[in-house]
Amino acid sequence: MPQPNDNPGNSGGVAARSSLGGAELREGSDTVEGEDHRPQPAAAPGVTRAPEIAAGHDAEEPTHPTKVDVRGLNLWYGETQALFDVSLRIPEKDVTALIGPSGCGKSTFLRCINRMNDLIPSVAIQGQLLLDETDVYGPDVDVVQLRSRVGMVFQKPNPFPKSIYENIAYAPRIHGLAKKGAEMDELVETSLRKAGLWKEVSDRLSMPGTALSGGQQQRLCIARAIAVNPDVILMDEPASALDPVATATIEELIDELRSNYTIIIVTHNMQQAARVARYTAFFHLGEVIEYDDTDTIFTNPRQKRTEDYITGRFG
Amino acid sequence: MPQPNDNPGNSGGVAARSSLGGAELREGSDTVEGEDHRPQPAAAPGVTRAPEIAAGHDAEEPTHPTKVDVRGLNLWYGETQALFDVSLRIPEKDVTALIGPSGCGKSTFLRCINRMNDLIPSVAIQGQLLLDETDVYGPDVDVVQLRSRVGMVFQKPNPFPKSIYENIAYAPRIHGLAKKGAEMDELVETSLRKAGLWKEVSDRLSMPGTALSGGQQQRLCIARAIAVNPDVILMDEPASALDPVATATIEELIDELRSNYTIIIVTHNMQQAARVARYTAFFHLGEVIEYDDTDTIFTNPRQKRTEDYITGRFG
Amino acid sequence: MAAPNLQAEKRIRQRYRRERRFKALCVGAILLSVLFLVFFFTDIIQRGYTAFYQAQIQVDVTYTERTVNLPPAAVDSEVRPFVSRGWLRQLPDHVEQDPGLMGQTVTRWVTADAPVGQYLKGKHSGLTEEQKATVDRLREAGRIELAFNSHFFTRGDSKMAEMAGIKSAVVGTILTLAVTMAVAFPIGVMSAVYLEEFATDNRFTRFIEVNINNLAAVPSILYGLLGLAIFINFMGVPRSSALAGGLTLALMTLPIIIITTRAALRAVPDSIREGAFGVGASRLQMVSHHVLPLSLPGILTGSIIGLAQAMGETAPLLLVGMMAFIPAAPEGVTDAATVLPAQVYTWASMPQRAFDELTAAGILVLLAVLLTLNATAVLLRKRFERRW
Amino acid sequence: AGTAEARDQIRIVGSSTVYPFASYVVEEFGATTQYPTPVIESTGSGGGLKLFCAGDGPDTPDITNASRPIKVSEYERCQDNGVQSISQAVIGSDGIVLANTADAQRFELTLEQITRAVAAEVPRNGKLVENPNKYWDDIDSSLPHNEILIYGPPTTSGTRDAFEELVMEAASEEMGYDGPYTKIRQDGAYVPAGENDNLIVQKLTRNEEALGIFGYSFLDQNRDRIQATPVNGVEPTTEAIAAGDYPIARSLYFYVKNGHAGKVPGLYEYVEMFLSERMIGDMGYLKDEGLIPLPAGRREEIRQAVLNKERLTRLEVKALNQ
Amino acid sequence: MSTGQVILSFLAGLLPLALLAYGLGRRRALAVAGGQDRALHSRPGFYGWYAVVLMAVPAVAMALLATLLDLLGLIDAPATLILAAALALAAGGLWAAERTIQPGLRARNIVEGAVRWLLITAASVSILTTLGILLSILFEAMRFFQMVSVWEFLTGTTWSPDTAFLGGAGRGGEGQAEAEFGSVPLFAGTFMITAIAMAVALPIGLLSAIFLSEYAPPRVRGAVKPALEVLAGIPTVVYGFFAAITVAPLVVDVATALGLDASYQNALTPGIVMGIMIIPFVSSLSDDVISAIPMSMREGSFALGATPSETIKHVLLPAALPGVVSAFILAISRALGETMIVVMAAGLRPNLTANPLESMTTVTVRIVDALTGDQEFSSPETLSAFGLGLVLFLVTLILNTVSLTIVRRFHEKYE
Ligand SMILES: Nc1ncnc2c1ncn2[C@@H]1O[C@H](COP(=O)(O)OP(=O)(O)OP(=O)(O)O)[C@@H](O)[C@H]1O
Ligand SMILES: Nc1ncnc2c1ncn2[C@@H]1O[C@H](COP(=O)(O)OP(=O)(O)OP(=O)(O)O)[C@@H](O)[C@H]1O
Ligand SMILES: [Mg+2]
Ligand SMILES: [Mg+2]
Ligand SMILES: O=P([O-])([O-])[O-]
Repeated sequence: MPQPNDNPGNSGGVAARSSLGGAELREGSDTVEGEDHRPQPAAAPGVTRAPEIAAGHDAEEPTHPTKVDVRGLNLWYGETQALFDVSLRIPEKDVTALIGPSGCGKSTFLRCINRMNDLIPSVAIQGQLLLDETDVYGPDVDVVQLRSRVGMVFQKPNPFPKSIYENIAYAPRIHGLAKKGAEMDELVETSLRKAGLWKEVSDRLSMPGTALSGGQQQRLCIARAIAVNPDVILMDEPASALDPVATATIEELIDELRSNYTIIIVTHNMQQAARVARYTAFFHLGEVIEYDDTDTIFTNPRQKRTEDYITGRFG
Repeated sequence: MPQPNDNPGNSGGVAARSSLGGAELREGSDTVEGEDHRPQPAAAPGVTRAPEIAAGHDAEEPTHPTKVDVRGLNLWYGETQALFDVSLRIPEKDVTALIGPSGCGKSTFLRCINRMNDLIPSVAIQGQLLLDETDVYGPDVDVVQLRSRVGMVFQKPNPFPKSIYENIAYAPRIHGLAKKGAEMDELVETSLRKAGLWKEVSDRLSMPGTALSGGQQQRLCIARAIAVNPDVILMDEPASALDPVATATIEELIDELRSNYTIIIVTHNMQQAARVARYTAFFHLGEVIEYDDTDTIFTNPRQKRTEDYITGRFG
Repeated sequence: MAAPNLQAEKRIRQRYRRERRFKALCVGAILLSVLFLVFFFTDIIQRGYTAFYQAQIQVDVTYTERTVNLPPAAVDSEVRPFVSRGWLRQLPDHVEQDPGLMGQTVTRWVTADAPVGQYLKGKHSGLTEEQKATVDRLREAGRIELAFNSHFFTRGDSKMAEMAGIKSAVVGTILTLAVTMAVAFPIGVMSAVYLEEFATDNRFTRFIEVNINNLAAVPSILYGLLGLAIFINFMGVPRSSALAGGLTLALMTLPIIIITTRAALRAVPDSIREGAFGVGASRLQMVSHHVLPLSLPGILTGSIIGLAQAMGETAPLLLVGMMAFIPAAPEGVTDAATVLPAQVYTWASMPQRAFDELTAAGILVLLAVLLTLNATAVLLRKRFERRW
Repeated sequence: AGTAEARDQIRIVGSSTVYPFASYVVEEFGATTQYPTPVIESTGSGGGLKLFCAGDGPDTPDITNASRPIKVSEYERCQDNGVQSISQAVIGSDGIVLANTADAQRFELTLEQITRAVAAEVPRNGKLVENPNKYWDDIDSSLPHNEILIYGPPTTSGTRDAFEELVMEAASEEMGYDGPYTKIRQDGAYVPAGENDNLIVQKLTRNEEALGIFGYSFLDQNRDRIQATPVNGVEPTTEAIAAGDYPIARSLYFYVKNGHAGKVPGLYEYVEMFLSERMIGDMGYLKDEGLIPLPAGRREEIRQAVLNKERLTRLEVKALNQ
Repeated sequence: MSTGQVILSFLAGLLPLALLAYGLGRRRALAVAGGQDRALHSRPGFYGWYAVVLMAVPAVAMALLATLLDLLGLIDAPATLILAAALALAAGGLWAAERTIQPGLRARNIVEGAVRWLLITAASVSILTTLGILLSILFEAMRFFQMVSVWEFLTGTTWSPDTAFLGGAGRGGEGQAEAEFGSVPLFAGTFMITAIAMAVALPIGLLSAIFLSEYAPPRVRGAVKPALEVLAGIPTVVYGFFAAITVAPLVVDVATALGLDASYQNALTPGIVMGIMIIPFVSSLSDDVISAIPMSMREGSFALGATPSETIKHVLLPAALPGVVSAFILAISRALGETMIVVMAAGLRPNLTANPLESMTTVTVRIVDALTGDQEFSSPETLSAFGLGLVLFLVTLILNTVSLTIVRRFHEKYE
């Protein structure tokens, strides 16, 4: 079982990313106050309608600078609009949960951040989505590089049908992050350790990744995402296909990763959101209804719809 | 919103079932006491291990005689066992919910009742499952007749790609329950009325059933099941693919149907179970952990695992 | 359970009767096909198996200056009519290869004339009564016998049934199919990859799709016209060559390969693609590192089936001149060549009766190859079948 | 373009009738000389002449076989495309036989009777009427009461052309048609049966009433199953055909490009072998294959002419087609 | 130099150049990045490929263009000249690549773009093929339609080319009847044989598919499916041989026993044999369609107490109908175009009749016959092959379009 503080961190020989997001910013970042984790008000360009939630509400303890800054994002699948004017500021190095009833656009929003929606031809997007102040949809952005900075873990574990080793080594290799041999071995080990999987698989790295149990597969996918040392990890209901025990492991793992990565997690399970996330955004019919500290959302929501959802009145 | 007492009941002109299960037994059926809706203790044949919950606990108000009586049911998919020694007594003409985390065997159990598992070749079953005191797996039982007495509604609405009318008329026709023409028209109308769909579709019965909205489709499937006038209706997460409004409609409908049918519903959504079911069984890893009045299960569970699940500690 | 009334009972019995009848009908349909297969194979085997044996005759061969110039003189006049002319014709070559033979008389088993074999196999031979008596006598004396027909596998076409074999047709088939695959496989796979993995759903893509479906339905004979006009007349590819035939068949096989490859690509779940994209693979990397390797068994299966179909194709080859008389196996793709089905077709129209069984034997070989290809495809499919 | 290279292999195309004989020679040539086996392809006389006359380059055939003489139009195409000098070789003749199954009664027919059986129209009372004959005894009461059913070559076949010319045209002169008449009935009494004569033989053995029309070699190989019909009282035997007594026989030809001599190794060696006594002589191998030899003198004449590369002239072509 | 040699030398020159380009490009990229490959936009290998692309694309394009122009007779350049020019261009491209490699150069994007174009080119081959088929038929067909009016060709009920031949032979006389090219009997024969084939293939194929997808246990399915596929793999020549020698007499015997008069070249024989050949085509396509119907449809029906056959007849088949119909139409176009079976087993007699026991001929037989026959090539009879081919092509085109439309229109109805 992973030990919450048994965190190998960045100690491995991973080729450190050169220029992106300062890892040292964690401490002493109390500069931005109060507004940090709140949705962006109407001022943002391209936004025509301010969410009701824009009115201030003081969170208890602002911590990190903004990592992902979304301003007035609209998204259409062909003719039907799936996201309406979404504005959010997601802080660095912490866990933010997206909750909401089925079909409310959580996954859609998540996939905007690493531009996975580019793969769906009918998608049209309007608005701004800044990652470290650079617009992800800007003309100069190279999607491939973007995705190596923003890892993703999917609802159904999807390890490649290759060996465990190859699953991890694949991405570092195509990005040229480690040389074949010892360097790569080390990177694989570090990533598996971070994902809390090393102990279970260290003696059978050449076994196909698909032969692992569901929970192990999901952790393998997390290790795979970690291996390229991303800044942000997106997780789309990472535990919904898992049994309770595996779910608990994943939740523990998320807890360990929170100090090094900006994690955005979609979940159907409100208890899970309450357990793992520091901030929670409630989506409904493509809109962000409320975005606040998780505690506030669950104990003292300001919106009626949030409360109805939380208390199981619908969904 | 569901109105508990707004119950149109059996007013339509449905071809009445001739000899099956006494509809009059509802009143004056207090003969069997206390034990009715409780899991069956170890005495049943073929049962080797009594569930922990066998120890008595007095329900407040026993109402109906047992409709489905399950005794020590074990089920295997090939080598892996999916149900362990399940024993339950499900009362007539009321709603019983099955809850539990994903993969715990709810659907598997449900599909035992109308022998839908027969369709999966690897399934092996042991134990007894009595419907009106006849063993469903007995040598003389005709599956086709059994299934016309036990209707089923699935997670994803699955109307046939035919007209609305044909969707309803299909089963009565193959069972010879109504003659072509006026008699069938009437049966179709009654079934649609009972499913609360008549008003919405009465003017377009020849439209394909697949062209309806998700919630309407699900009600169409319920109407389809009702049309053969079954005793029992099994519902496997009937609202999980629906939006909140459609879900509410389905819940209202279930509430209306409860006085005429024995309804067994699987749901992931505990609030839903709380809203619609009189009795609730909690499944975990293929076992029935606890089975009791819904109120008791949700407010005062006797088992630690039940409580953990209810309070969102896992799942 | 409560007893259902009589009418319901009757009804249910009737329903079950219908059920049995319908199922029997389905089983019957399958049995019919299988029965036909059995009938077909029995028939062809019965017609063809005798071709794997041929008559041999033991003669004294005299190697002299005179017999080298006039080979029939090398054997005794009594047996002369029974010795294959095709064999006698090789006499000078024997001497050339082994000059020591000159002046010697050697007793050896040689290939007999086809009618002798026909007679020994109990078929119409055209031999006179007198000749039949001689053959009978020689057979009693152990000087004529039926032996394995190695010529059938080691020699090319011949006008003399006893010397005719399938070797040049087999080599021609291999060369032709090699060209076909070399052209159709890469182009087909690339087209499929484009349509499945790269193309967006626009008018151009749809046009290509319609086109491909169409090509799969175009009568093969029209491909022959195409091959004749484009490859031979326009591009100057030599007539009758494996190149011309292979290119023609390649265009014909292309839609099959594209369609099956697309199916194989589609069978790879999107979760793999998302996984690859998710770790920052480019589209090309996603396809070449993940999707293609995973779909390879499916692609190969489809290609083998396409290959098998191409192999059985005759009509278009008729038009590009591959219905030719090829005694010597071609050595390159531009040499004149024929293919197995064409060989079968030409043998079927030969006047000599001995070619009847050769035709059937040729068919047997063709079927054996096809079965092998099919079996390979099935095994491949089984072995790599993946349930996602 | 002109990218085709010089060949070391002779290329032969042409008639399907000549193909069995020519391929026999080709095989012998390949087996007993130092030259590679020529490539021979059965394209039909017309197709062969088309390829042959397409040009003089090395990518065109050196020889084309034909079961009929070259036509003026074809000759002109040759000239236009630079194939100036071609020689014509007659290799022998082919009997066209009528036969029925050996199990049935044997027919004996005259050219006129055959014509009455196959013509689309027959003269009656000075007018042409649609052929009413259904049974042979409708034509002549001495013939059996058998349904008229004749399997014969299709319109695309040179054999059919020869049949029409040698039987119908020959007979129609005196029968009361206005001129030469060659139209064959299409009501099912005459069944065009494709190029595969084996299949015709097969069909004859199954259908006692049917007659078949095909090349002499197929008769030779199937004497156990079918019997020939004497025409005008003459049996189709090698001797009778060679002597010109049997009326339905035609000459077989090949044409060679004189310009290719010396460019394609072995070309004239092949021609010489084909025209040698060993092949087309009275005791030649091709006789066994069903070719009817020409008279010895004529053979010698042709041999001389072809080996001396005597050019075929337009006048000669015209005369041939009269 | 021969074509082959030119191609060989071209490849021989290009391959080592490509190797060289890859090596140089890679090295150059590492050099400009100062050995720090993380400083590069793309992985070093992509710069290698970038150089290959820049080197090969212009050279190959030029060579192809020049060859095409040469073949069309628009220019007359010796092959060696084209070769030399192409290789020079390749060297130029290589030089340009060397010059442009910078750390910021998006080599991966460029290479991927090039690959994309390569794939598009490959996909376009199918369009070229269609174009090629059309072109190779069209010109000769037009010559034919100059001699025979399209209307007469399409509506005439007599196909009697006899005298066309005589015209070519110079023996066409005044008294001769006109040659007639009415294709109706040919198409009637084609459709008759196709109809018989489909009458055999559809029920057997469909019922087999139902058995395989709904009744057969996996083991039986695993054995029977490939066995059925063997039927589709048997060469058509072999079927033709079998039809002519074995089936035809059988049909005649049966017909005679029934007191019917059958020709040995009856349309029934090739129809039946062709039908057998097409069974697996119908069955495997139908099997796919039926198997694609979601399990939920079956469950829905079974849960209502339907028997398997009721489920199949009332739920599955109606749902599968569009797919089955389109499979059927595709099978029809196969039967229409089938050649060798009819060449060997059907007659050559153009015969407009509804009696399948009579002999009749088909379009494809006429095409083969005309093109391999002894006619003079420019005679209308030979050219009629192209007219027939054109019509046949159009018919399959229409059938296929119909089938695609059906599939598109009714696709995913139960989704
Ligand atoms: N590829 C697509 N094309 C068209 N519409 C889509 C597509 N993907 C999602 N949608 C629609 O967009 C809306 C939002 O979907 P999304 O998947 O983001 O919801 P979600 O909140 O993730 O739901 P769930 O909890 O069920 O995963 C839904 O109405 C959905 O039907
Ligand atoms: N057809 C099958 N073959 C083999 N195993 C099966 C099959 N169907 C279900 N199972 C297994 O049986 C167990 C119980 O499955 P079941 O579908 O009954 O769970 P459930 O409680 O309905 O879950 P969910 O809430 O996800 O629907 C699971 O472990 C599942 O993987
Ligand atoms: Mg989602
Ligand atoms: Mg379930
Ligand atoms: O091929 P033909 O001999 O009939 O011209």
